[in-house]
Amino acid sequence: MAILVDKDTRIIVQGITGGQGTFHSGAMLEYGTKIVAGVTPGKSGEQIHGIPVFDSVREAKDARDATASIIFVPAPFAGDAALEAIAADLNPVVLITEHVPVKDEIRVIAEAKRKGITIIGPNTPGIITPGAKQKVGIMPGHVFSAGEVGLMSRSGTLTYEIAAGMTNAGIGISTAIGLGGDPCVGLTTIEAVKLFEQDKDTKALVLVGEIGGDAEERAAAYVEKNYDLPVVGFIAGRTAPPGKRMGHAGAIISGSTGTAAAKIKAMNDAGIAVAEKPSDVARLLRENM
Amino acid sequence: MAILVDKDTRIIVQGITGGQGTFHSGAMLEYGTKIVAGVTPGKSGEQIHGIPVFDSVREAKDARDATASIIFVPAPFAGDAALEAIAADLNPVVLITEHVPVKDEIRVIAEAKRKGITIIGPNTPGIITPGAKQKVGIMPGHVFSAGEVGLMSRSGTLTYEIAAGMTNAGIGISTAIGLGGDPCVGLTTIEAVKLFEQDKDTKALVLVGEIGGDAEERAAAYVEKNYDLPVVGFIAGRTAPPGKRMGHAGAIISGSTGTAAAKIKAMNDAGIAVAEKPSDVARLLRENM
Amino acid sequence: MKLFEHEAKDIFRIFKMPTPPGGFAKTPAEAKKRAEEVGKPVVVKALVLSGKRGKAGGVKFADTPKEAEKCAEEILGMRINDLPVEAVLIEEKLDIQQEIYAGITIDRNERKYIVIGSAAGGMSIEELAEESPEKIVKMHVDPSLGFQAYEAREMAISMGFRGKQINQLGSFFLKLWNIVDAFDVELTEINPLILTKDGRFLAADARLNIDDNSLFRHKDIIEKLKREPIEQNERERLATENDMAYVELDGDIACICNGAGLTMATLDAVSVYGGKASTFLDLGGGADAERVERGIEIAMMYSNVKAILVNIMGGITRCDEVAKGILSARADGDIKVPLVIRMVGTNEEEGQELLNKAGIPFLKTMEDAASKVVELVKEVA
Amino acid sequence: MKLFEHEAKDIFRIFKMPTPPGGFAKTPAEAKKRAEEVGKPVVVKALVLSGKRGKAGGVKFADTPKEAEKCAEEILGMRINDLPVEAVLIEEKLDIQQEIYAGITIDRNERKYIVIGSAAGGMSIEELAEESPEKIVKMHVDPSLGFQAYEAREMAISMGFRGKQINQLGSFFLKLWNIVDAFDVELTEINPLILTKDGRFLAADARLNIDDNSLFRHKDIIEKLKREPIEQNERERLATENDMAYVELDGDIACICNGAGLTMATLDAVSVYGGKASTFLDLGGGADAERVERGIEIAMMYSNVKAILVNIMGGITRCDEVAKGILSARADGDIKVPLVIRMVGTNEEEGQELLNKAGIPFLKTMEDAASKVVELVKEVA
Repeated sequence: MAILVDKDTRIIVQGITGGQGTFHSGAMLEYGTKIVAGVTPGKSGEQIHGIPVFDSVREAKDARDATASIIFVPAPFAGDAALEAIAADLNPVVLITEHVPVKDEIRVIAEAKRKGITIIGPNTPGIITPGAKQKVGIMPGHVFSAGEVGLMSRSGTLTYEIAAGMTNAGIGISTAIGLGGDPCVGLTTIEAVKLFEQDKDTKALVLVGEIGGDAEERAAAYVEKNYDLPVVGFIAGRTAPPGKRMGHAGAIISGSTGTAAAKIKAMNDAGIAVAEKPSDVARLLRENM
Repeated sequence: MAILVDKDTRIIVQGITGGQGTFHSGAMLEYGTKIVAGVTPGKSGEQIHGIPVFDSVREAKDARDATASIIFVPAPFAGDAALEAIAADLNPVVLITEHVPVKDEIRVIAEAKRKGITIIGPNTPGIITPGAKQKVGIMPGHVFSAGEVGLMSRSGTLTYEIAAGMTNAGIGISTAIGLGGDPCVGLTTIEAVKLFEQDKDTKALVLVGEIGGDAEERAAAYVEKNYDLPVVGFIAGRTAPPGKRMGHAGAIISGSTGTAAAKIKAMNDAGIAVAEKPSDVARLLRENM
Repeated sequence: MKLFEHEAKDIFRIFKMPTPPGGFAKTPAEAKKRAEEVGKPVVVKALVLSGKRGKAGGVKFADTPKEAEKCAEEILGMRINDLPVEAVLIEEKLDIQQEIYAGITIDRNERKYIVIGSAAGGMSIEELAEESPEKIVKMHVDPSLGFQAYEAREMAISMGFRGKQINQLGSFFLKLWNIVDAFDVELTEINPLILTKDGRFLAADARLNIDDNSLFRHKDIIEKLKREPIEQNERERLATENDMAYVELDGDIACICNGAGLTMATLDAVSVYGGKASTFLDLGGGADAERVERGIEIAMMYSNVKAILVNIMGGITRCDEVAKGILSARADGDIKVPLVIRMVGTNEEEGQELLNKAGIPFLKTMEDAASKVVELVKEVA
Repeated sequence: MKLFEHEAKDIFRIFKMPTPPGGFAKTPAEAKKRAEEVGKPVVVKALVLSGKRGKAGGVKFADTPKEAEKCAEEILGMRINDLPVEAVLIEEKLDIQQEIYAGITIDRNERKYIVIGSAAGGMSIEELAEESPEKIVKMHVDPSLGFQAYEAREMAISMGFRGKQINQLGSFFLKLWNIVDAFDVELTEINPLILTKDGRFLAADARLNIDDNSLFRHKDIIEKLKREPIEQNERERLATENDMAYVELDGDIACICNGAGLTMATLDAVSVYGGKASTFLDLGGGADAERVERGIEIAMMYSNVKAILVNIMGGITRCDEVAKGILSARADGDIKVPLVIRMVGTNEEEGQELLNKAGIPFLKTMEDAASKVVELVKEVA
């Protein structure tokens, strides 16, 4: 078992005819992902990697019985694409696009919430369930092996680094989720923890955070009160200076909030084992599981 | 019994310190209406007819345990006042103001619907339940006597005319509702019929319509299928020419829709007795009850 | 507030909505100049606030500036649906591949904006709705979200467009929505929206009505248009200034009442007894003596009036004030035709006493009053 | 995009938000002229994109134009928080009754805009939040409805205002919201918002940051401001042009990685082994050889750099491309300091082979790489 995507998930790729959409659709198909349709307005009738392209999400969904969507549409149009996916009741909607205006993110997330739909991202590598061979994202599939640890993270390559370390140590993953590097994202850390809590096959969690905001502190408080299985944490940005945006729009220390120290302390207080280096994550998992 | 307002209704008057607000608050109090608070931003501490004035609906509601609101705020600010009442969960909200921009009406009605709140109006004389001595509106209370007939209408004085005729004929009213003369109003004719249908003490209905739209046709179709008690109708504007706005913004025949002939036919088809003149309403009620 | 085609198109251009090149002319000479500027065959259109001007001869084509001048001469000075044509619009004649309908208005049942489109434009949407309803595509706008780009594309798809035209036409609908949203538009129609042979979509016509109740938010537009918001005759203008609802009809009995529904019902009652109203005049709620007198004055300005019926159901309106207004109008010599009064409700007795003293009769029911006024008009004739 | 105070106030004025009379000056002489135009005692303020300019001496008061000239002379040419002061703002010195705080930003936990106010303005909101959190009023904005006038009044009421000030201050907050909504503002603060002794509310200061991701919608603003959206040094500008994330730090090891999280983690690992990073450089996803070379070039432009650590976790990024980029940079003579490479993932073997052939060592874990680079820097020193 897993969360959000499993073997029954049937994916639409919005923006499939663009460079990124085409490239990653190929990679996803190769991994085993069930892509059933693509959408690019005005390009119906075309095929990408043998996948039929439609003019609208509604047409694609109706014709191909799709359940979820991944979006590669450029930032100015990504919010609209997400609203289109939400209107068609696709769930989850994985918004890969980076540089989406925050005003659009707020609208999309509010509308998704109203309809009970999970938005992953924006600015996310996506979500992967190795056991079901379902990769809805842009991550290198081979670094993730199937298993019982739920992994959530606000960054991409750091996730691959940690997943690769786990794989090398023989520890597999139920589902790994990139939550997205923007200040406002759909699925939050705490919500991801709650989803994993419901999944009986996830036996431990890895919570990869970074500076900015207080999502990790909130999740730690939740874990302390509600989550009984082992949790290992890692926080990137311990040496980041205040006021500088460290790549991700969300990774910025403003005033006294968002520091790595505060996050690590909250995790320690909640009984979460915090790794000093990415390579320590697998070891700590081994020790705690 | 009655619908929407009864003896337990506790009213806030929004715009109580304005000319209309003050005048009609006096008239309502005289009739017996339970006005518990007034609201005019910036005028807290004042009293109108002994009723305390507050700066905001929330303060007024909290201090005085109010349940419903009547709005006399000028048109440019009426939509905001209605949203304030909706946010404070007052129900119903009676919007007396005329000339409210239709865009504002659409927003207010959508938000009320989302929260399950009934908006009466705008551009309405209000609602009256004579048996509970609750008049939430600007109608002359003395023409309405208590009884078992539900009365709904899109116009004001015509309602008084018909109510007076009923009173003279010894026929009383459970609740009378002015639905409002604008094209877009909160409580629609068909919704009013449904509310009366739930009220076991309402034994017959009077449905006063006028040209414009097809609210009467829809209500007639509903009555034919669902409503078993007697219904008497009247339609104003049989001699109105197409394309001219007959006072009410909603009273306009556009294209082939909205004619009195179509409405009268729909009512007749639904088994509703249609009066030719206002004075015929009481007679038809007598004959059908 | 109804905008003239050229005014609507000025707003369209702010939103980068494509319109045919051209301009506005008040004289045949100006029309010729505009046609020269266009430099291609043109269409010359009457600028009137009325549909169906094509059928009335208000649209003509001209191959040369000289011809355009002649067309303008013919059209200027026409009356279309009883409205004088004071200006024409000269625009490039388009090379038409397809005529499309695009509009947005308010669905009063749903209490939502509704976007309407059809690939079969050109004819009126009412005719189309009767002849080929299946060719009309409609979509409601979610009040909390507004109209979205993907919905605009879905309109284009449902209308049968494919390929890049989905985005082109979608963008057109989206701009139209943005205009509606920004300017409190209660009705807009582009009919026809032209798809040219070279694949461009252009607004060949433009109808745009702004919600009168919203004009307080749009003073800058009125300023820019530099005209009064509503086209009215003297009597209508006076009534509007006095915040009275006033409509002229083709009968001879002026009905002065309080409340729109009661006024309509009074007109109907007059008709039941074989009469015909000249005037719908709703004094509104709580009219005082001065207002009643003003109402009578305005009604008497219309030459068709042969009798007056005052029908008051006193609620906020007090009958004594109404009586005072009538007496004052009579004293000033404003009432030059027979007058029938029906007056009940608040301060009914005081009002009746005032009329009694002045020797003016009155009636108790609107039916009696309607029948009486019809009788009087017949006597006059 | 952070706006300068005078730019923010230009936008405020479009929305009829009251600001003190005054203007902008680039020289002491201009400052004197502005002060003459104001005709009253003025405040002279440094125009820098940084808070706390008051504490840094960037705000001075002048009773006469002559004094204003002197103040401007002192302030122009200052550096505040390492930013040069190139212009000053001269404004009427207000007769202060009360200093108020008003701001709108984004609550990332709620994913909503949040409106913030306090009757205790003047000091920074962070300090206020620590000292007197009860004096701060906050209200979230419903994404589907927007901020409403009644909510703006509730802000004023909760901040302790009464009487007509509820409407005055409410209107201020509502305008501020309208600006936020119209211009994709991610942070705005008016601190202080002044209530004058004669009862007016004016924006004495103005901070306005527009969401960089939204600038495609606001080309007209950038056009009007006639400046580049972001204040950057040459290296930062180059990195932005190449769509790389680049931050300069006070250490001496340039960390060039792919992905923001991995780059941060690499900086942290360097620190674990006792080193200090000079450079955060995220190449982004799928960097090719050219991009890698460009990244190395940019990093080498910063004079603090004593060693380079390249840390690549190959996903979309291919290790062979990274190796090619490094080789090319070396061939061009760009790399003038010790270089440590850690490179795993996609096409790892091909990449390693390329490096092997060129005799360039590489490591397999980021921990080894971090420890190695720290060691090399110590040797150099």
